[in-house]
Amino acid sequence: MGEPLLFEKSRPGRAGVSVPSRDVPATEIPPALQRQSLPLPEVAEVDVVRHYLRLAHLNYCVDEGLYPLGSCTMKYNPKVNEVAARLPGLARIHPLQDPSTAQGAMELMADLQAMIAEIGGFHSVSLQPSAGAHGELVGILVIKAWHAARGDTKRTRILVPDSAHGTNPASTTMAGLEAVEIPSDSRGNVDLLHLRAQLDERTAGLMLTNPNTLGLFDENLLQITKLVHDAGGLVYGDGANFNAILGVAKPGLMGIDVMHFNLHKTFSTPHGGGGPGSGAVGVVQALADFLPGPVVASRGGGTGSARSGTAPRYEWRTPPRSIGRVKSFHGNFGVLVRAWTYIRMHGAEGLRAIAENAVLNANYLQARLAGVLPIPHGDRTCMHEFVAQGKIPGAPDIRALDISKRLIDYGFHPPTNYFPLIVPEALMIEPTETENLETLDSFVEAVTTIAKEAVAEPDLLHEAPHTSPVRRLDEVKAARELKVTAGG
Amino acid sequence: MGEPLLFEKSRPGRAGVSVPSRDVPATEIPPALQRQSLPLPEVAEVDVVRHYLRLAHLNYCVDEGLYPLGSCTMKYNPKVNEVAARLPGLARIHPLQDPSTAQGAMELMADLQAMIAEIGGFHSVSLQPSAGAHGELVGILVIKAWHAARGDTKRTRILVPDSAHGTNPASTTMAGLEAVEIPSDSRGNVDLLHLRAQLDERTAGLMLTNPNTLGLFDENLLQITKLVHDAGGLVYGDGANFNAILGVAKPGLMGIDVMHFNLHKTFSTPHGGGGPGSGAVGVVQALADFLPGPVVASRGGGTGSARSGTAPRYEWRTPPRSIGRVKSFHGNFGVLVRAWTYIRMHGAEGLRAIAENAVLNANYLQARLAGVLPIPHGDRTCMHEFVAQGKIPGAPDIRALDISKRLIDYGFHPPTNYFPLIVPEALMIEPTETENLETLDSFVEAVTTIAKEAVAEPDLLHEAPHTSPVRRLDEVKAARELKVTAGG
Amino acid sequence: MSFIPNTDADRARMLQTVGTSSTAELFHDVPASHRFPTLDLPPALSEQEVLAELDRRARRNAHEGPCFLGAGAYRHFIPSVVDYVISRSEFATAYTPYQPEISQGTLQAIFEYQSMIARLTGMEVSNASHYDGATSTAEAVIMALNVAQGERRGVVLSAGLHPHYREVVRTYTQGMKLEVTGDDADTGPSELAGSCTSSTACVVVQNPDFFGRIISPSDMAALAAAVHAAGALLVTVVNPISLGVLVPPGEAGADVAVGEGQSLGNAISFGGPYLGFFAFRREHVRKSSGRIAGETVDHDGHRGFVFTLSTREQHIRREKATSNICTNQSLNALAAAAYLAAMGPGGLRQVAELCWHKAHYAARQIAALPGYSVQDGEFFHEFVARCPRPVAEINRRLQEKHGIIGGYDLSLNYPDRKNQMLLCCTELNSREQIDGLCAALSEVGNG
Amino acid sequence: MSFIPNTDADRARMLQTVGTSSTAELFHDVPASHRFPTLDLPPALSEQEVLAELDRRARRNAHEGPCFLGAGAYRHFIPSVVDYVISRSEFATAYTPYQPEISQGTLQAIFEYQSMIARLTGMEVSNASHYDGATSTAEAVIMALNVAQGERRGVVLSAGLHPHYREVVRTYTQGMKLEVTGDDADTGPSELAGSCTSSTACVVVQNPDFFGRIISPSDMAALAAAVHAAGALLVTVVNPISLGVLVPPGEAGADVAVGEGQSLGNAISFGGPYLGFFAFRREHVRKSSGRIAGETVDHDGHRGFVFTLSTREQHIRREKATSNICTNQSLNALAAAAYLAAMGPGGLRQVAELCWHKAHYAARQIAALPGYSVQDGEFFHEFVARCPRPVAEINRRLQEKHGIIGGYDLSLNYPDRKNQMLLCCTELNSREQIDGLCAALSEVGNG
Ligand SMILES: Cc1ncc(COP(=O)(O)O)c(C=O)c1O
Ligand SMILES: Cc1ncc(COP(=O)(O)O)c(C=O)c1O
Repeated sequence: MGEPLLFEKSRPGRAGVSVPSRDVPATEIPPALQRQSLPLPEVAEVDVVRHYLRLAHLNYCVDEGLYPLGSCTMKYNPKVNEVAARLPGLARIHPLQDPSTAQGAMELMADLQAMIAEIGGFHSVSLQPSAGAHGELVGILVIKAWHAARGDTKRTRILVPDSAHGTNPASTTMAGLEAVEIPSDSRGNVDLLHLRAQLDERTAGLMLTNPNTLGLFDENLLQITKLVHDAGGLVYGDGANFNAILGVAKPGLMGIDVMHFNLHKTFSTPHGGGGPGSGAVGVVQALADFLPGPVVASRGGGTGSARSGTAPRYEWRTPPRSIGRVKSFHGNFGVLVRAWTYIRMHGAEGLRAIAENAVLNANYLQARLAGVLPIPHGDRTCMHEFVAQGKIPGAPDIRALDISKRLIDYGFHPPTNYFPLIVPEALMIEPTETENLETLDSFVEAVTTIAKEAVAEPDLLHEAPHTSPVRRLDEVKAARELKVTAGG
Repeated sequence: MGEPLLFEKSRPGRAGVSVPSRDVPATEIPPALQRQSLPLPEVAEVDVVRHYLRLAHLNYCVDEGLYPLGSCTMKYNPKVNEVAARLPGLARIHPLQDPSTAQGAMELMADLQAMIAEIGGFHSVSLQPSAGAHGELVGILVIKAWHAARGDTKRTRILVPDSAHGTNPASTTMAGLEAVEIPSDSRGNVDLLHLRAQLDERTAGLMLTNPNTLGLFDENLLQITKLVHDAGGLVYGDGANFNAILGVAKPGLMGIDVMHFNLHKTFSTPHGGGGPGSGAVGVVQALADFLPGPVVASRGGGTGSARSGTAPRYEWRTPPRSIGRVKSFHGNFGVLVRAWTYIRMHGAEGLRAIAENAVLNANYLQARLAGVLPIPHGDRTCMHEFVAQGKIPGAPDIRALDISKRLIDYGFHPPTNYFPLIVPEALMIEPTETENLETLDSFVEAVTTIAKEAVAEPDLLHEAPHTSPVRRLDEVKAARELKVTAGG
Repeated sequence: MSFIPNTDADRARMLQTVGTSSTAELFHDVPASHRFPTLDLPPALSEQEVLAELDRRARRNAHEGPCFLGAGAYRHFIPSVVDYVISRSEFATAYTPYQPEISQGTLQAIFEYQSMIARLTGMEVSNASHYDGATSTAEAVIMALNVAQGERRGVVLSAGLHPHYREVVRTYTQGMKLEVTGDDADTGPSELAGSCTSSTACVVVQNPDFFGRIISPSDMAALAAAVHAAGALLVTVVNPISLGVLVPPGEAGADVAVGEGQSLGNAISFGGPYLGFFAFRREHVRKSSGRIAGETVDHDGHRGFVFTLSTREQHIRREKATSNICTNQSLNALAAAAYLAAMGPGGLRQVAELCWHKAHYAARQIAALPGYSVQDGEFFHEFVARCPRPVAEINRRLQEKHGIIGGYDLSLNYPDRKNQMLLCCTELNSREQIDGLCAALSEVGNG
Repeated sequence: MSFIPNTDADRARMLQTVGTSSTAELFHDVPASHRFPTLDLPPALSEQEVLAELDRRARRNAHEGPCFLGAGAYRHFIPSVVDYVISRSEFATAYTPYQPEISQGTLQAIFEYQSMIARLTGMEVSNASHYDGATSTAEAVIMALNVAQGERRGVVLSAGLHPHYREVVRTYTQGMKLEVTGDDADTGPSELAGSCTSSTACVVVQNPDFFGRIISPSDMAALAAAVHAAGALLVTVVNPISLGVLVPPGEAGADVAVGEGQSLGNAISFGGPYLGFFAFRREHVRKSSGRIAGETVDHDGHRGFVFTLSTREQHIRREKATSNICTNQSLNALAAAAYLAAMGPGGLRQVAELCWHKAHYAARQIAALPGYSVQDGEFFHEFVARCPRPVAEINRRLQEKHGIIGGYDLSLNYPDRKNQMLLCCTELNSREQIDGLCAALSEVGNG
């Protein structure tokens, strides 16, 4: 009983809105400029509402339950964020308004720049990037520009650990540099031997995800950053996992020169089915001049406005050696409002409590699942997440995918599958701090039951999910037939 | 997999909100005044959201599909209504603010009083009653007060047709009058012979639902109202079915002396799982002085406000011989805002189109179901609804209830069951104007299929619903054990 | 704007099936002389235009400045999660759960609401809601009459009961040939107890009363004992926020606890829609009015919820029903439940305490102003200030010069309470606002 | 405020299972010298307080008066149904549909979005979104480079392309050793065609351009032919509202149509989050970037949707991916889909026509003002007015004296366009507002 496409519900002449009638004299629109047809669906308002409500009912979401999608920090996002971002005085302002008429919004951005810098231990922050990958591109371009500014144009290689997210090498390529893979060692850290071997005068920098995608805090962090610096490179921090060390450590003080924050993950914007996000970038002082602009700068002094005759306090400023804009206007402001709200509601202690609880929840799950699934680095204390393997003794043909799909039948969203690439049959589990003990326990119970089913009744898993709106989907057919538009 | 009670999810020390800290000196609260315990659930914000989201998923609603609950006018309610009622300048004003500081709200109420009077053909309107039944009580008290004001205290009987909603006799009793039942004739009209026989000097009035609960417009309306008037009585109109004749006829001009409007039905407030509503009451000129107050009165002239120095245009006025308040403050303002919005978006033509389409939809369904279910008055043109019977030839043990429950399996909300009482196995079907042809056709198809199932596989119906979150519920046990609170 | 999906083509097809040539013809039963009148209404607006019109009206209502009005409707902070819950289509666009199998969300939410109200008031049973505090009070009186099986026709109302509530009780019962007394003079609980006779069905007191005064648990218990000795019921009208900290009526011996539930997560919205809560001792359940959700099991033995004891209600018992109520305030009850769930006992207590401390701070400051004094005795978050001039004058100046909405002018209902202002403080009134009020009062009082 | 459900008791139990005595100990891998630094942040606020703080900031932003700014971000009316749709938890609080079985709502909505964008632009394929119009343009350039298999390093940008977009293209491609030219002088389509060589990968034009000017379908077709003749791709940046009435780029021969989708139901929100739409001819699908939803069937043969061609993406192809994009603007695409669904072809056309008529009315009125003139040629809803004084001065006076937000000061980006103002009118600008603007301009211009 799938929901028909809107196009299938369309009937000529139906309409979902009324538009005001014209209150000015008409001006002819030259016929040559006009299109002849516009085959969009024609449906009434009630049809729109019902269509999307029924589609909504086919989705699982954080507001329904546990969503332990590793690396994605699917925490519960406070409802006040949604109210905040929709305040007319924030949602209805034009990005090109004269700064004197937008001082409240600019103050909020200035606050947020300063708070993120403080939390991350950075000198300056740009709020312009739209997501983590966007921040990565910025960071690599900044690194490149820094080298170039020093006349060092031979540094064309970025070292990327093999556990890194795909965006890291991809961003490196986009920036016109070469990604060089560095393996991990047996404890899940960056392999120092290999790192040393690769460091040379071609090294522009290292992209380090820390905690890394195994959920581990690199035990040699300070050594790593020092090695890179000593070799003349810079260290990029992929901050996707920052939730784990919020208030616990400041990357900017540990040798990370530039880092993106996934504001939508750590600082709570609902993920929207895949975005929007924000990939704010923090840098140490030496890199501040290279940030994309404009950023908000404060002149200090009063909170003047055009009306009061004094100059406005906050102004747009483009860093002098900026790599250039990466987006029109100033960033994903609606996401920034949510991040600001979230940080202001937590304060320093509250932020640290987030990290502590996120890490405790992960370690609790790791401890309890230790007997059920192989956990390659289960001997270590994990951070906000850990990576188990979808392998069950006595069930040789069961894969991570089967376990994931079967979890759906138990009412849970599955963990991240098959990432990081270095762990075969990876199940990357990130519970976040907003899950309670009972939920964690019921997840353990489900996995335990599934492990038994895997041996006793493996087809239950192979054919899972059984209770979802659709069953397993044919991805090969999708790619082969490539039907990517209605009726197309 | 039912959702646990909030109480079952409670854990000591959890909390869903933070409260600002005290910014004034403390004043001791005498211990003798303080309660010792308050056993409310203790849950986090995420628990609240998930709990209600999961509960929500157990409900069927108009925004999901057809809800042909006869007599309830379950039309689609525009989303703009929800925005309107939440505008801070409307939702955050105190009912006892000085009128000079609430002229916008009072203007809206004045507009609405005038528009409802115009639509219904009445002289005056009170917006105070909270729902239809509340309006009925007002209306009967007004009728009583009018007789009393004329010194006629012998009129203690209200005639109520046997097809009337239960609120009619109940309201009569609450008002201290006696309800006398009048049968319907073979065409579904008020039986004139019986009516005449009951009309005498004890008759305070007649409560008439027109269109009536059979979905029929009484063919003798003008005669009926004249008969009652000639006997010295007044006619109360139950306006629950007003959607059918919106812009088609003005009850106040056809001999109805006082009528309630179910604003939540006809004028689109979402029904909220059972309310809130509004039962605005309109009266002819002779009864205007008896309305509950205060109502909004306009002084005419400018739209003065305290600030501008001129007297405010709108003021509260209590009718001189008012039966008294029936509610604190001025009525269900949030519902009034929605009604105002709805009427302003439709205008005269738009309102008439509502009635025409509601009636056409009902007649279409009646015509198409004629061969499938018995429809006692199927020979007549129905108004916004019609009453079929849940009887299927060849399936003697199938009842209206079975058909209703089976409709759930087909994704529809069932019609109203077993009302009006005068039709055995009643299935009262009101599609409303917001359903499209395809939906009506699929409903017909479902009923047709069910009629076949009733003969071929009657247990499918007896045991229905099969696909709902719970199966048929044991109402006897509920009444016998009377567990009406958690843990109680 | 039209929200009708069908097009002319659809209608043509349907008319053919119906066998009629036009929709107009479907109305042949409407007397021809009355058919299709002109309606003199303003022209239809698009959504954009109607919102602009609403905005124009909304701007003419003061709502952004400090407000110290209470008197039965209270401004409290509403956590965002509450509006989230009541905005869900599945709650907002369903109706009374006549089909429990596809209404478990609503039914369980009501069951939980009932449970929370019962615990908050210290009662055993709560119904699903009445229209508001005033009608809930009237329904409580009617319940008491029914408990007395029509043998007792006396109703004693305290003068401390909200004037609207006293009026609504009288409106509701005007056809019932009762004697409604007690509120002609402002007397204490012991005098009320004294006026209770063998024909008294119930005594109704409000606590804290309309003037903010608290009846202590011991006075309340003494009143309850006296009322019960006379064979009558004690109905209390209570402020639900105060129950975050104060002894609940159930513990103090009351038989019925009703009141205005608006404070629990419902917008103040110019007076409605609000929430009449209605809780009572279990023995009276069959005489009670309004819907009640109860627990049961389904065909497969799973827990589920239904409306129960419907035989009390109009749709079954018609003229013999305990009330005529049908549509109630379900979504407002849901807001209250979501509010209480979010607040929890700790949050509710904190809010109640903030109300207490702020109101007492304000009262002390105002009492110290020249020309002003404050009524004696314990109060919760409302108190009466005696002012040096008519309240209407003061309020006008507060509004015009300071953008402050002052307290309620008691002389509107009590001519002998000239120059008396009923002021309320909640967690929304910051110290800065209170200090601002005092400064303004001082200026206005002596200006 | 804390959104953490677990209590101290819960944590104690969990620590026991983990075998650690405190949560602090879990961080032993963090260098001790760096562990638990002090954070100098303002103290935590409750929800009530944080909303009050936000309100204070919001009030300092002008947002209620008439506004004639466009220049890449547009104020349009957003039907209430759009926010209803994107507020649903099931859409808002899910992530990228990695598990299609429990994400069909998101996937089908994206599939429908793609279909609507393809039809609106006259293209065959649309991706699921890019960050905004500017990055979508940069991604289009990169796609063109990939189509040319790295053989062509020339990119021709029209000077009529939004300055931010031109800058973003340069930022994105700064490491790619390209020649980005064309935008140093304001030339027409035929000159652009002329600058196309055998090393040109693509030509990028905006239509209507940054100055509001429309490139006619015939000029566009001629340009497309010339570009194609040179073996390059024609990338057009289009305004989606204008496509309610104007000939779409697909019909005029363009290969790629990108642009800013904010106008389609997304709040203007000080610049983001917006929506980069990205549509193109089917032959280029394997070189395209961003996610794409496709139709398929499930195990039981029922229709369903998945993301397809993931082998183009970073999570599979890593450094060889067509782009690094991961998180995109999914909820903004949903808003656009809901907007287009609600408007339908009729509504969108009406809005486009209103924009046209209002802008042309405004242009005529302004052209008639002493000291003002208006740029020649066809335009849609934006046009350049030449003013008698610096635009900054005029805008300051408009804001201070009339509460009007004037047009964009072109001298900010084009020093030679002194005293030139880019004005925009949409359906939100009433005649009264436009007349008010003209009166104010007249006064300011001559004052
Ligand atoms: C480790 C890591 N790095 C980078 C990213 C990219 O961030 P975004 O999706 O916000 O672009 C992700 C996203 O999931 C990630 O998990
Ligand atoms: C015919 C009729 N009359 C009166 C009422 C009572 O209206 P309300 O539920 O608004 O009190 C109803 C309600 O369903 C009804 O259908």
